[in-house]
Amino acid sequence: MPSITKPKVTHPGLRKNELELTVRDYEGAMSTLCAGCGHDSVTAALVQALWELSVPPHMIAKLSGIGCSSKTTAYFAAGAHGFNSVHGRMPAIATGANAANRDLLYVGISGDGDSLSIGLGHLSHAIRRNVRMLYIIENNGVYGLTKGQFSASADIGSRSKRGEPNTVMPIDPVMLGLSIGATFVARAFSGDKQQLVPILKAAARHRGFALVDVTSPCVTFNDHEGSTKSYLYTREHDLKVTSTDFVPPAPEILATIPPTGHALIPMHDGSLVRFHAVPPDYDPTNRVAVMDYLQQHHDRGEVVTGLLYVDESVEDVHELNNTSHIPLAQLPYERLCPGADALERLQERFR
Amino acid sequence: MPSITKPKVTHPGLRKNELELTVRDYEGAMSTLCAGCGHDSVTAALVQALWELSVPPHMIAKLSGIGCSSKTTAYFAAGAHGFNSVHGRMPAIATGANAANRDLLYVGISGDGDSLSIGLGHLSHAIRRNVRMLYIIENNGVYGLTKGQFSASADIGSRSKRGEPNTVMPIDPVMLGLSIGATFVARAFSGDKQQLVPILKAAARHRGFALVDVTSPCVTFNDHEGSTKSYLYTREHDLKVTSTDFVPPAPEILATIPPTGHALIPMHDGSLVRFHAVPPDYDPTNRVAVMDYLQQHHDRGEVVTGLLYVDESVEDVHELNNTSHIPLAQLPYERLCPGADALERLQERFR
Amino acid sequence: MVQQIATRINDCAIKLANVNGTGSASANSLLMRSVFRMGIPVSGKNLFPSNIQGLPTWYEIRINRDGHTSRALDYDLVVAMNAQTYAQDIREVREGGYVLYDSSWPLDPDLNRSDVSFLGIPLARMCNEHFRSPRERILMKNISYAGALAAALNIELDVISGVLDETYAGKEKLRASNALALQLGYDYALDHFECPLPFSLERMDATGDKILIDGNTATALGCLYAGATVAAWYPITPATSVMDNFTALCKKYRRDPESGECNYLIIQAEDELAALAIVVGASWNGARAFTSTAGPGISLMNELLGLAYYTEIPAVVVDVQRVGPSTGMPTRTQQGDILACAYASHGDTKHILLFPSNPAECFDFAVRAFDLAERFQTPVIMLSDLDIGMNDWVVPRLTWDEGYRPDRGRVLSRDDLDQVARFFRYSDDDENYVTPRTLPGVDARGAYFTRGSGHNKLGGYTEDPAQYQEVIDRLARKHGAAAAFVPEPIIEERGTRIGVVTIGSGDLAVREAVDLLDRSGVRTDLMRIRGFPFSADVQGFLERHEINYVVEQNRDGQLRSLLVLETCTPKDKLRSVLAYGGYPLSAFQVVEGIMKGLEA
Amino acid sequence: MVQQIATRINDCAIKLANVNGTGSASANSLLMRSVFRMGIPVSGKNLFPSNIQGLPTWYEIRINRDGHTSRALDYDLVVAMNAQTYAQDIREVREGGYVLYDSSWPLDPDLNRSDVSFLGIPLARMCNEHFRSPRERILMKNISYAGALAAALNIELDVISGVLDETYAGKEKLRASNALALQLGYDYALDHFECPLPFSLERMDATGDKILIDGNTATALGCLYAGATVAAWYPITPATSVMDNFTALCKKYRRDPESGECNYLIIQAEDELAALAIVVGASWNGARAFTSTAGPGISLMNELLGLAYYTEIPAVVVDVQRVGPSTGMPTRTQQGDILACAYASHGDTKHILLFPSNPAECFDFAVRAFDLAERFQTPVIMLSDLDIGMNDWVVPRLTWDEGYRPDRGRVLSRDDLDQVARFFRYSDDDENYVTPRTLPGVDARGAYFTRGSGHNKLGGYTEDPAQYQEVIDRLARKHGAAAAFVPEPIIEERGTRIGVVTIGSGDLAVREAVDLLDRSGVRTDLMRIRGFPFSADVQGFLERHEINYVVEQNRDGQLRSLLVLETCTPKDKLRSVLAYGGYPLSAFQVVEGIMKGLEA
Ligand SMILES: Cc1ncc(C[n+]2csc(CCOP(=O)(O)OP(=O)(O)O)c2C)c(N)n1
Ligand SMILES: Cc1ncc(C[n+]2csc(CCOP(=O)(O)OP(=O)(O)O)c2C)c(N)n1
Ligand code: SF4
Ligand code: SF4
Ligand SMILES: [Mg+2]
Ligand SMILES: [Mg+2]
Repeated sequence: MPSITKPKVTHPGLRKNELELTVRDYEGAMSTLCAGCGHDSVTAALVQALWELSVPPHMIAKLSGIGCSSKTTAYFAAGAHGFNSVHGRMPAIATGANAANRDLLYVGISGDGDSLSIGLGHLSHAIRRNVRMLYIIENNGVYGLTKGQFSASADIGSRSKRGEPNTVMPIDPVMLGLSIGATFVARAFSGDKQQLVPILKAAARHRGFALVDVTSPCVTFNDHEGSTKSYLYTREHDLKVTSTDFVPPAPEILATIPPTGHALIPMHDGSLVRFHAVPPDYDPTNRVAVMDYLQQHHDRGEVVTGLLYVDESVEDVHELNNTSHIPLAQLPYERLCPGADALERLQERFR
Repeated sequence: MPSITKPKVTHPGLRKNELELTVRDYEGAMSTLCAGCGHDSVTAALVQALWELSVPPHMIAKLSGIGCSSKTTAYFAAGAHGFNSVHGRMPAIATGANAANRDLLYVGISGDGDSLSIGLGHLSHAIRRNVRMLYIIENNGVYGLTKGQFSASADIGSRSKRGEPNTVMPIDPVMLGLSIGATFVARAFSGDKQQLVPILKAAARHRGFALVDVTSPCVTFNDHEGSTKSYLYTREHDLKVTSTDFVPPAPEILATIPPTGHALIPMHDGSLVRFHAVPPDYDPTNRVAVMDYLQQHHDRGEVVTGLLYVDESVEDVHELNNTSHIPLAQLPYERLCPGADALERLQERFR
Repeated sequence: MVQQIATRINDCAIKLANVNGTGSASANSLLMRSVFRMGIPVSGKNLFPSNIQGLPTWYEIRINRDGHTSRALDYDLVVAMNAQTYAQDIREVREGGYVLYDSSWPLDPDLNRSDVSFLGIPLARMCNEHFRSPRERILMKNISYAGALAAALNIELDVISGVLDETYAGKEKLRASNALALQLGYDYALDHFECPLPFSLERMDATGDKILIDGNTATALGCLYAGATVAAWYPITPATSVMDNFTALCKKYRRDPESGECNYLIIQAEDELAALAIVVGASWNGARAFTSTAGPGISLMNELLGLAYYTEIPAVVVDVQRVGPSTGMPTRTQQGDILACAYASHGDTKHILLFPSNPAECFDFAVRAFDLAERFQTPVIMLSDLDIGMNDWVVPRLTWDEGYRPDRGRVLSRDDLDQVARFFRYSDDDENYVTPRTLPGVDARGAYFTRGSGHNKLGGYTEDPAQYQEVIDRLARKHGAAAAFVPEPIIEERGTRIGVVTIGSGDLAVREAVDLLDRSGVRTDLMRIRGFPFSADVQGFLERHEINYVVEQNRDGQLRSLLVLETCTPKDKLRSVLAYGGYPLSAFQVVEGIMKGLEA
Repeated sequence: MVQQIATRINDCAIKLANVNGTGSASANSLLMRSVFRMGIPVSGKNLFPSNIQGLPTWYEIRINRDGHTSRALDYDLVVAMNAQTYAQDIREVREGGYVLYDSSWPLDPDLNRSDVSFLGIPLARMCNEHFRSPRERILMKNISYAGALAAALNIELDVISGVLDETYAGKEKLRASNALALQLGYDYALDHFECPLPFSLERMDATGDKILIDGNTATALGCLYAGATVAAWYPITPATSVMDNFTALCKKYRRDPESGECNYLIIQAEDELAALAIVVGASWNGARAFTSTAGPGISLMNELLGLAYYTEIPAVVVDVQRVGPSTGMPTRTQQGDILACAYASHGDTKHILLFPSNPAECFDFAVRAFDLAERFQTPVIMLSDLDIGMNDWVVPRLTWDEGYRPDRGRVLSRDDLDQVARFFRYSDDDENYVTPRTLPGVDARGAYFTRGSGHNKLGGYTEDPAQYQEVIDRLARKHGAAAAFVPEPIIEERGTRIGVVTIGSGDLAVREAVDLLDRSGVRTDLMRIRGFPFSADVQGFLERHEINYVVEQNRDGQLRSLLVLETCTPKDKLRSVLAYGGYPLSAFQVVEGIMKGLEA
């Protein structure tokens, strides 16, 4: 059954994070995905990133829709509440969860089917609202769980396992996000943990909605020639723009991951993200230039990865609405009820 | 009631089109919208454009969702079938209608609420599929019919009639369309019939999905200072990029609308669209440059209007699928049924 | 010849025919409020089009000293302000009644009726003389006819001017214009008509401490007092004003006085699917959250209702019903979503429903909806309707028990978790078959995985028949257990053999019908159902009566269907009396329906 | 000690336990097909997880000379190929039965059972010896156990090799490997076990001209033959293969031989709302169009079903039911969407439903669905389920009447319009209360305006109660009229006092149960309902029986509910027998349920 409990063997030698937790403490149930599925690599990177960030597991909320990708919420952070909801609606459910408690780290995991077809409207509106969350699209160009139909991100000309070519124009979540005002947009490849981990860390600390599009090949239905979401294709065409190292305020970790590069982007919480800009003049803060750059490379058939765009100046949904700093779900009833007198008084206008 | 029959008085002096029809023949029921509603101006332009194009009214199919804007399908082309469907689903219903009969001219009319919130997914996917249709968003930044809530296209800082400011980032259908591969994107202002009519004509003849975003002020709920969708604001900030004249293949009309300008874009049906490029080097065929241009001007707070992007090289949904040239709905049953023998034979594989 | 009608005090029905978007609403509610302030039972029904400007709209006022204020079907007086509908409006005046019209222009002689009196008043001319701006000229016509009616009906001038003065307190210029307009109409009527008309008003003391409020405002108040902090919605008539009011109330009562921070978050969602998804997400995370919608929204929420049902997440949904199917008549009332709500979503599902009958119950039931949703960890749908939601009703003043504390149901705190060997989400059910839940952010020991896919009582994924059944069987029992917790039916019984059963906004009309039937010698007992699942009391009443007439406002007898399925009552004891044209129910429709049934 | 079971011919049940994604499916269906070719009634049930690779999956084969091939609950032989589930699988063998396992590794002694025989066969070792590639080594283990079973059960080697040869015709290398693997297993079994086992097979002639087909393939064939040209869908288990098959069939049979053009268009929609919207758009425009989905899709289609109902647009929806609520168990079967489909959408709505019980009926009913949808201008939902849709069934060969012509219902051509003074969309209803429609693109005189908002019989917008009611009252009558057109119930009556009523995939199990009950002296009559609204025959059967047991696969007795509401039968004559764990229904569950009912 998809959530087999993993035997927890703690090696005494494992490194600990600020909370005295080992990377094992960020793992979840055993994966039931196909051996070699890209999604499992994303899970591994996520486990690493969350550990490095020293987030208390119970302060994480994991949400997903339906799909192979959406199952992965079960495979990390066993100490966190998880919600494997319904197909395509996770961005809205996460919006509600976030509304109730602004203090948690929301990790949303979705697939290209879940996010770009049935859930496109919800994803877009969560982006607009700048709901603070780390939103990962495990993008494989297919519907894995329903056995290999093209998703909306399948490239024109890529062939399905049955040999049929895709003829419909793809939706690129990165371009989509940029065009509707996303404040954090990144793309990575599941097979490249070195790039992915720092991106996930930066995304987790972003002030608003952090969209991370991870090319995550489906070995069963889409890892063959002709598919631009296959390992082969992605490894060849991967063009790195910026490699991101997350530099958290705590000195211990600063020491272990030495900062290099040029652009220093302050995160909302005061921490800094460093960019190894490739090319050197790449500026992830200029939306117009970013879109232009991406389009140019896209036209050459290149998949640009890295932290592509970030704007920490935009307020998140709570800041925009000046919501209570105490999470709404934790406000005592006494502060919510106007009381009998107020009710008596306000009824004057109903006379 | 919203469809009061308009008394049809034909002035003998009215000009006729190729079909010997007057502009009156393209009118519909009397509008029940508020006096001065921008949507009525769009209707007027549409009546003019359809008349100029000499489309037989019964070869038009009018589809809409729900909203004040969506009501306008009743106000033109009385001789055409109309379908005022449900909120947000019109792009998909039109996709189905188009699938059944590729020979009609599909005119879809929607609002910013209908298209950019509840219907965002369907609009995006109709664009991707390049369903051949003229799709008009009568964009007023509000939900008119439900009395003035902000829509997803309301600009940040614009104020509602009750004085509340909008705090959420807008979705610009033009940028959205471009980012997901739209093949025809235009923007106009309902009050400027001179620009709108030729754009509508070009859109009607486009090979695929023609997205026309018309800023169409709601006089009742959004035509006041602070709203960028008001007459006032739009008239001031309107920056025309290209004025489009449609030059149909028939010589009669060629004579009445003299061609001027530089860029000649061939439409799918062989007709030509001329652009009065403003600035002179504006190239509506280069997607990257177009997005760049729009972003630049957007950042300056300018609303760029005109035929902004067009690509006639992309096949429409039927061409992509090599569908029968005889509309599917008109294929005789004899050509559809494989017959008793075939059934007998094919069951061999079920033994 | 006009036949004189007998003199009546505090008993008449008036219809006002206007064009929408011309500002008549304030004049009409001014009239109604004045009657209310005179202590006389009154109702006002707004019959408006799904349109913003320029189409016919009507307002009906029923005044009845006995409190019978359901919709009247014939009118003592029609105020005909819309030339487009003159013919129809004049037709609807009862014999011997009156038509008040704008005599600035001559009335088409074809419209003349010899059996009614025409009261012409040159409203446009008068207002053009006294007011300058086009806007005022239009608006003041309305206030003038209100003035004329005040004279004709004997509404105390003090009272009606008092309401006007309050309305325009602080806006002196406006106040003055309105006062002038009122006086113009009043004086003209006194001068030209035989005032008061045979049906007129007299101060009485029937409204006592009552208030005049619409259901959507009351619902919003209920949500405020219940402690709802997250609300999500998508605009839709007739539910929109629930959220408009909730927003206004939150701005006033939920801003932290010190920090200025908002102790609420209201999200206008991208559609109804998202609205309910947001509610589900927020409730999962521990907030009291709700959405309000109408029929089309309920249809769109089906999948998420099933998710909340199966994952046992509280969710409060207010359905302000309008006429279906499909877009239907968005500005007309119906009770057509009963079945759709009771069994919403594919698979085996049953939901808790609440049926308020007036704004006072909207307030109460909104609070109870949250308590039930959290106690039973499941969606609760409150079925209001356009008549309740958007019309002003006279109801008892709302009161609040300071001792009220939200019933958050079984939520384990960190301390509770200390007591538990190991927490499993769907184990350890209580006497109502409810299992404890935990909230994210509290403790890793409470962490569990919520899934809409097959799960066992430990919360683990399962595809095993027995494990799956164990959980959904408990859900069925849990739903049944809620019968003891939903609002009990209102039963008025005298031991007759005929039961009259109704629901929601049918209440007033049915009560009046019972009275009318009594007078014609047909004695009946009354039950108004207020919640689903049905309690034993519902069953009992149905059993005790040979025949039960189920009065409801839909075509298919949906409440009857639910009673047939969910009580043990034999089907033939349940007969339908239906009215579903979209206007608020009238006692005459009920009487007619029951009489027909009895004769058959 | 293992007790020898009595010798039985053509009567046994076998369960094969595998790991999904290891290619066992082809070996299992090879076995089943071979039995079928030997002329013996057989069924195969695939019990698979909602997962792509690595989890337990089972295949059950029931062989029964009397045609009783509903699911067995205990097994004569278990093929235990999945170490993960050994314990459970071995537990499920009946006393005296057999376990065939891979003896390449020793079996855990804890798993031993003294009352069954263990047949060890070193599958992995054998295959490692004979095959090189890792892929082949995995795949050929399956074929080898098939070979061993052939020997153990006495499946004719010719037959099973014949099936293999056909499967790999033209792929010589593959064919050779498979043949070798088969032989390895076959020989090993002959050499090491007492073949045949006490339950074995013998050629007979019970499958005659029959075919082996799954319901989704048959449904796709029906849609092809019905002349559907537009299809829209969103992938969902267990409905996906309807469209996979329809696509493959269209490619083969719907390409114009000259132009190469496609006489169809299949659109993978962005979601289920869009899928039905596309169908509605295409049907409005004159094409035969359909969609296929499962429960969650039905929930999402609610709003559009209401639109199609109210605007009277044909729409064919195939619901291949799976276990709900919510995501439920996507790879398990249930009949849980009956109520959700019958009354789908807010407001007063009723839909036409068809209930096929096997693939042959899927084919027939798919065609009838289009005829009904167009004749009655309304949605028609065909309720199949996972058991029918995704398992192979032995059914009579499909035949086609060349005389068939689609019933397009009342569609006015240009010529028809010549005959009509003026066309109004919702006027002039025929004896079934159906009004004529026109298609876009034909003639301006036929132009009308379709709206989901209130409309009168002329097609005009209305908010008038009487005009609105006139149309929806006709819709209610129209739905009622369809009762005479849906497939009539199958009734097998002998004048007993007990009726057994079922639906859809329950058929085989219920028939077997009736037989079993007979044998224990309980005589019953059988009715299988095939359509909604219910015809007079349904009502008649229920009336003629003192008690009717309604056997269905859901928790809440949804068919019973529909019968309670939509026939005149008293409720207490209708009793539920329910099974809803997600596995195909077994006769034993039915017998147990009825016996319990009779004893109570
Ligand atoms: C409403 C609804 N429709 C369809 C499905 C079936 N379904 C399950 S997963 C899935 C697509 C998953 O694709 P993607 O999100 O790309 O995830 P992947 O499996 O590729 O990781 C679909 C269509 C569903 N669960 N719910
Ligand atoms: C499912 C559903 N939800 C909500 C509504 C209510 N509704 C009607 S029109 C509308 C918004 C219209 O806005 P827009 O499309 O911008 O049109 P406008 O009136 O501004 O022209 C809404 C929310 C509906 N009809 N259906
Ligand atoms: S099917 Fe594809 S996406 Fe799904 S688990 Fe297997 S490899 Fe991963
Ligand atoms: S409310 Fe606004 S959008 Fe609607 S008709 Fe009036 S002006 Fe037009
Ligand atoms: Mg995918
Ligand atoms: Mg709008």
